[in-house]
Amino acid sequence: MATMSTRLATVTLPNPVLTASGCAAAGRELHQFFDVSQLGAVVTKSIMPRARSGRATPRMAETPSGMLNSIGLQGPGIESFIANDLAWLAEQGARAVVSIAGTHTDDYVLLARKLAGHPAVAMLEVNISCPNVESRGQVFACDAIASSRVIGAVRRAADPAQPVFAKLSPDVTDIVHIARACADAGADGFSLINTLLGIVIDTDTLAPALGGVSGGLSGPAIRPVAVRCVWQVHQAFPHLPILGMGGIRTGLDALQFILAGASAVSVGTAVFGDPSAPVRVLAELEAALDERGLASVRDAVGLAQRNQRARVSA
Amino acid sequence: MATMSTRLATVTLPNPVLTASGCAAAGRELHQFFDVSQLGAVVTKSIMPRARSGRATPRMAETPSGMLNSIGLQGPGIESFIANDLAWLAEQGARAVVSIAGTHTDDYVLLARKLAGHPAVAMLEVNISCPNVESRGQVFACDAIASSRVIGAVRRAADPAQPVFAKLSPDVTDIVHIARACADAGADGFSLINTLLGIVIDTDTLAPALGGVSGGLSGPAIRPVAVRCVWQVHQAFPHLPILGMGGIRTGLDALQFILAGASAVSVGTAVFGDPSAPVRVLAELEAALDERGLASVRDAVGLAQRNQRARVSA
Amino acid sequence: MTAVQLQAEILSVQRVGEYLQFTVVAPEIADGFQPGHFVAVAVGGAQSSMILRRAFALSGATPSDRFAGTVQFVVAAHGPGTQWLVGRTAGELLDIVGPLGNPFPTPSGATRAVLVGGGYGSAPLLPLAQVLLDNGSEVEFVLGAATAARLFGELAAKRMVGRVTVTTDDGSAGEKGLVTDVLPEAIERSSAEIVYACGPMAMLQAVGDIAGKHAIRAQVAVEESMACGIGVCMTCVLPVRAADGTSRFVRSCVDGPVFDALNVRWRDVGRLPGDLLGADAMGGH
Amino acid sequence: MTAVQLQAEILSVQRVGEYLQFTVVAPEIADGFQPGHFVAVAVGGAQSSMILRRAFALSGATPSDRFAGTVQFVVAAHGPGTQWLVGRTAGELLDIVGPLGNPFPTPSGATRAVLVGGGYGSAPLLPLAQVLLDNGSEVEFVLGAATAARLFGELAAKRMVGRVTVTTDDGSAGEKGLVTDVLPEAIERSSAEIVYACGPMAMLQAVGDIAGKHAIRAQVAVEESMACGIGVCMTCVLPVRAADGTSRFVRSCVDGPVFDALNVRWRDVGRLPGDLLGADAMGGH
Ligand SMILES: Cc1cc2nc3c(=O)[nH]c(=O)nc-3n(C[C@H](O)[C@H](O)[C@H](O)COP(=O)(O)OP(=O)(O)OC[C@H]3O[C@@H](n4cnc5c(N)ncnc54)[C@H](O)[C@@H]3O)c2cc1C
Ligand SMILES: Cc1cc2nc3c(=O)[nH]c(=O)nc-3n(C[C@H](O)[C@H](O)[C@H](O)COP(=O)(O)OP(=O)(O)OC[C@H]3O[C@@H](n4cnc5c(N)ncnc54)[C@H](O)[C@@H]3O)c2cc1C
Ligand SMILES: Cc1cc2nc3c(=O)[nH]c(=O)nc-3n(C[C@H](O)[C@H](O)[C@H](O)COP(=O)(O)O)c2cc1C
Ligand SMILES: Cc1cc2nc3c(=O)[nH]c(=O)nc-3n(C[C@H](O)[C@H](O)[C@H](O)COP(=O)(O)O)c2cc1C
Ligand code: FES
Ligand code: FES
Repeated sequence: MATMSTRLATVTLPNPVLTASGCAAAGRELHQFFDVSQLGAVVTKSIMPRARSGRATPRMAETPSGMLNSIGLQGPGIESFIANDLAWLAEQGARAVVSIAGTHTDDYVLLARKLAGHPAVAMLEVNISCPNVESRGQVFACDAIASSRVIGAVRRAADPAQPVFAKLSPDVTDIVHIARACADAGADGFSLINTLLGIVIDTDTLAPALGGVSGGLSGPAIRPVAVRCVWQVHQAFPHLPILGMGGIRTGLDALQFILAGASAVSVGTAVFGDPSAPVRVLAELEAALDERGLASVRDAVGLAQRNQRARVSA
Repeated sequence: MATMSTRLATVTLPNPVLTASGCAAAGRELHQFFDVSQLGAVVTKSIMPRARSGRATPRMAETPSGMLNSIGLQGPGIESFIANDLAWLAEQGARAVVSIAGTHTDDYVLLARKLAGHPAVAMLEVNISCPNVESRGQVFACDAIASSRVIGAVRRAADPAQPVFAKLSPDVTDIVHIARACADAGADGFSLINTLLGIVIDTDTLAPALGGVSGGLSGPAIRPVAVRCVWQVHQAFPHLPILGMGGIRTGLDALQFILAGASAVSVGTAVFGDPSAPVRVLAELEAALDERGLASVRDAVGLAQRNQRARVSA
Repeated sequence: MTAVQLQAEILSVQRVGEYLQFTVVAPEIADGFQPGHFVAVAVGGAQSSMILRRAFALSGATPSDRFAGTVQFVVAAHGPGTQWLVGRTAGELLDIVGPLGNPFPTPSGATRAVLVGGGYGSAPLLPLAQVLLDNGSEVEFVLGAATAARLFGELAAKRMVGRVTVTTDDGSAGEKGLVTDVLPEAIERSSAEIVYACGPMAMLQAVGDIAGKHAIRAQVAVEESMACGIGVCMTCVLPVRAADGTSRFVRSCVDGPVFDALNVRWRDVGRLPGDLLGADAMGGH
Repeated sequence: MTAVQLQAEILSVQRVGEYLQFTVVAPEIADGFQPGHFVAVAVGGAQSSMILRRAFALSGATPSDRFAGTVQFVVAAHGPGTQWLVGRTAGELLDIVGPLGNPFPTPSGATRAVLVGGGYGSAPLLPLAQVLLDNGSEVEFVLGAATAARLFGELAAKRMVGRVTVTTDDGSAGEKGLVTDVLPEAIERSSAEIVYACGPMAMLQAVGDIAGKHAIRAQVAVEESMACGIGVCMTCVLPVRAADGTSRFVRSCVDGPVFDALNVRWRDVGRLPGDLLGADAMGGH
């Protein structure tokens, strides 16, 4: 039986399968299908300082092997999140990766401070795919300087025991460039990838299907793009851990990410089609490692890159 | 019956459904399934000055609702293309949109010159998703300056009667920024979109599935990204025509692109699953326009943007 | 109520007008069933490009006894997912999650109720009527649809209660018109204390208005587009007023699908009203 | 030969060892059939996430007569597409394109031939044997597979020709070993003038080598991963030497799948040899 534990910077998780931010709320609803403490961790929906309504409906459209969403980060605000959601996760003995979001650098700093020292918080995931109010609404993750400013500020403000992962957007010309800016600013690792910007037109109403016009594309459709981002960032920063995500639905999908360079994976959209997907993916991944004679997750991380180098030099 | 003719800059096509570059060769093989002169035009595989072998195999991997390809622009070179392929298209009475590609600006200029005055050539599509040898292999389409240089040079070299369309890559932070550079350099319109960069890992060999490691993702999976790019570029340059593509499989898919702002569409990957897809899409599109009481393609171009503006201001 | 996910064998598929009624073996769902519950069904098989489940209100349940419990739901062929579903036959397995959502609240004692169903919206009202009747309540039905073929449950309703008023848009069955044309009379005639309704949003809003004018409550089951059905994605929200006067976007899958019509801000569905909790924080997005 | 696309009714599905043999109604394909042709089959239905067709060599055809013509092919369940296919039953429709590819070249007169099939690779060799026999040729078969259950066509072969040598990797049928262990003897014994083969790439290469050593030709049908099957996508290429000595990447779907083994640069499959036509232009990409 393969050793399933994995390390994300200074944190060791019992296994490499997590939920994805925004696809599992704070774990409570999924707990009726499986024990959330069995996962590597629960990645919570991005939280902001104050309560947010989110966007007008319709908020989703199904697309071929994917979906578009435009939730707009609906949430209760950090105080309620700590009092209710984080407390509940702590009670279950589950590990939380808390995703934080903001529209100013100050928002992120405030959130990191509030979460410092909380025993249930294994790690912070910094969702920088948010419009930066200080820069005419340009998304932080699309600008190396804005990304580095947020990540640097969070790293300084956060509990030193909590690794800080920068969650990057694939909608950039050069993801390695953005990753470098985050690494230089102190990111302990990367979460790859957030959704791709997309639009669906409703051919009945002859107008965009989503209330917010555009939305984020997720699901199996985007998997090859996600694996490519993981590959590129792992190639550039082999010593920084990656939490990979984007269209993972099976253990073999998860294995693709790990072979490309991810140390752990998040199962997102697949949960909507199969609420027990995360534990199923975990079981399938374990079996897949065993079948291939891979003794541990760690042995498999980035193996495809090593095999490719061997192939080219042969 | 809706009026199906459409204008792409100075050229009028009998209908708005075309093939996509690289997904129809030069039309000859599809001719056994339908008469290629029935299409708006045949968009030919990107041609380069000299014969090219293309990349090592495996060159493709199927992905959820999509595929990855890494052909590497295999082709016979411009002389053979004109003598054989273009001559054949002229014989059939088909209109050709000739896709040109290169690794130096000079390549593109040479190709545009060779194609000047050719009666079968309705238009040039400039595939700038190629590595620019003059700039350490960075893809032209990922750099506004390199894109503008190529498009400017092609526009000056090309037959003034042949519109020059810049085919853009979605793998950029701001596609409108690249489009603007091309428009300023004289592009008569845009082809949107080329494939997205992706990787698939083969979980049996534990190495990348493609010989070239990464490849281009196409098919229905990318449709929402393509519609978004069409929307953004049409919003920014409402007077420049767009040839839209990316995952079109049905007449309603084509209608989405037109409502978002495309004046015509290319059917690419769908041909592999259904060799008569282009004529089927054309028939379905015509029926869809009729059902919706849209009198012409022209009435539908960008209609979703006008409807959205009406919705917001209401 | 805890939801379960199971592979449910299709016991039978019956045509009812333009609809198909599915009966599937799902003991864990049947045993906890209350009217208003819905299920979420995976569509298209293992390699489907349709990654989301489709929601269907339960039109009935037979709890486990000598045989394993079964549940029923009614499917209207609409887009590709429901088109796939109506091609299934007895003996095949469906991947089902349920029971989902909050059931219709019913008084512990007897009441007088009018049940208003639009199209297949009558499906969850049939078992609801039974619960109310068992409580000693007086029940009457108002069923409407675009055409006769889109009516559902008329016969079953007639078998249960004395009064069933039918309307169709085209007059092909019952009175020509809308359910809301005949509802005021039904409320008055029966001195109804409550209205229950399920159907299109516009109908629910109108039903709520009419109930309001008669100073009675309307409990309505809404149908919002849902990605997960289990409360984790936040796609299915509606602007709803709480007891304290604050309005929020609430999830129709776990906080609904049944709401008191009075609390739903119907005119703001599809908008972002400025006074919603957290709307002020939306500047950025 | 012009290919057509049609909705072919499945007439029967028969289990043969680990394989399923499909017989489908496809008159336009049956009427033009020659051994070596293949078909491309759409998999997964209308909402499938699998957007590419799957290729299958035709194992036989019955041209239209009193009944509409049928074709046969043999499916090994492998990945999701073939797994879907083996779940189909008689009466269902398959979306099929064919006939595709170039058939095996056969001499106009009589010859002496050894036909070598690996696994389901024997499928296109059965109708080929018939054509050769009809020509007055002498034919013998060498059939191999990993295990007995993965052999295909042994009985049919035995019914047609006098000599059928069987090998399996595990010795579960015939001789333990590879087809290439027994091929030299078969060639010598029958004084063969030509070898025809279909099976895995490594086998085809080895068969070509053996034929070469015996100074005879080998016509082999390759199996490259294909996106379109009709010649428009350039995914299915192999490095092949032409008569003028120039090597090119040629499409195995329309320029093959049958090649003279001598011309295929087996060692360069999966590589980009520098002397290939146009390899010098690849600096950029
Ligand atoms: C709580 C609830 C109960 C329902 N009960 C029934 C029922 O008893 N009988 C019945 O026939 N239908 C019912 N519906 C509607 C049914 O879920 C949709 O008709 C169905 O999802 C459409 O799927 P499709 O594949 O046909 O359409 P598509 O257009 O392919 O659907 C695409 C996506 O949009 C969603 N969607 C599309 N139309 C609707 C809709 N009207 N409501 C909600 N989501 C939609 C789908 O779920 C899917 O995610 C109910 C919906 C909800 C939310
Ligand atoms: C000319 C030709 C003739 C063939 N004849 C037969 C036959 O008679 N019987 C039979 O069982 N199989 C045959 N094959 C192989 C068959 O096409 C593959 O096994 C099948 O495509 C695998 O599909 P899948 O969905 O099971 O696998 P997946 O892994 O899901 O396939 C993914 C993609 O890769 C391609 N692919 C995967 N494996 C192969 C392969 N071995 N060869 C070619 N493409 C592959 C698929 O076509 C598909 O596009 C033939 C292939 C070719 C090219
Ligand atoms: C409905 C929905 C809501 C999401 N919300 C968030 C969020 O709040 N924060 C975030 O960082 N990512 C969010 N994401 C992105 C996912 O975490 C994930 O990065 C992306 O969906 C790709 O993974 P998947 O294909 O497995 O879903 C959301 C995705 C979906 C589908
Ligand atoms: C096999 C293949 C080869 C392609 N070759 C080219 C090419 O030579 N030039 C080009 O501009 N685009 C090429 N493309 C991109 C298509 O023209 C099109 O932009 C893209 O595939 C999106 O459309 P689709 O999803 O309909 O295929 C190729 C795509 C595929 C799948
Ligand atoms: S459908 Fe996901 S929260 Fe309601
Ligand atoms: S498979 Fe497309 S060219 Fe051969």
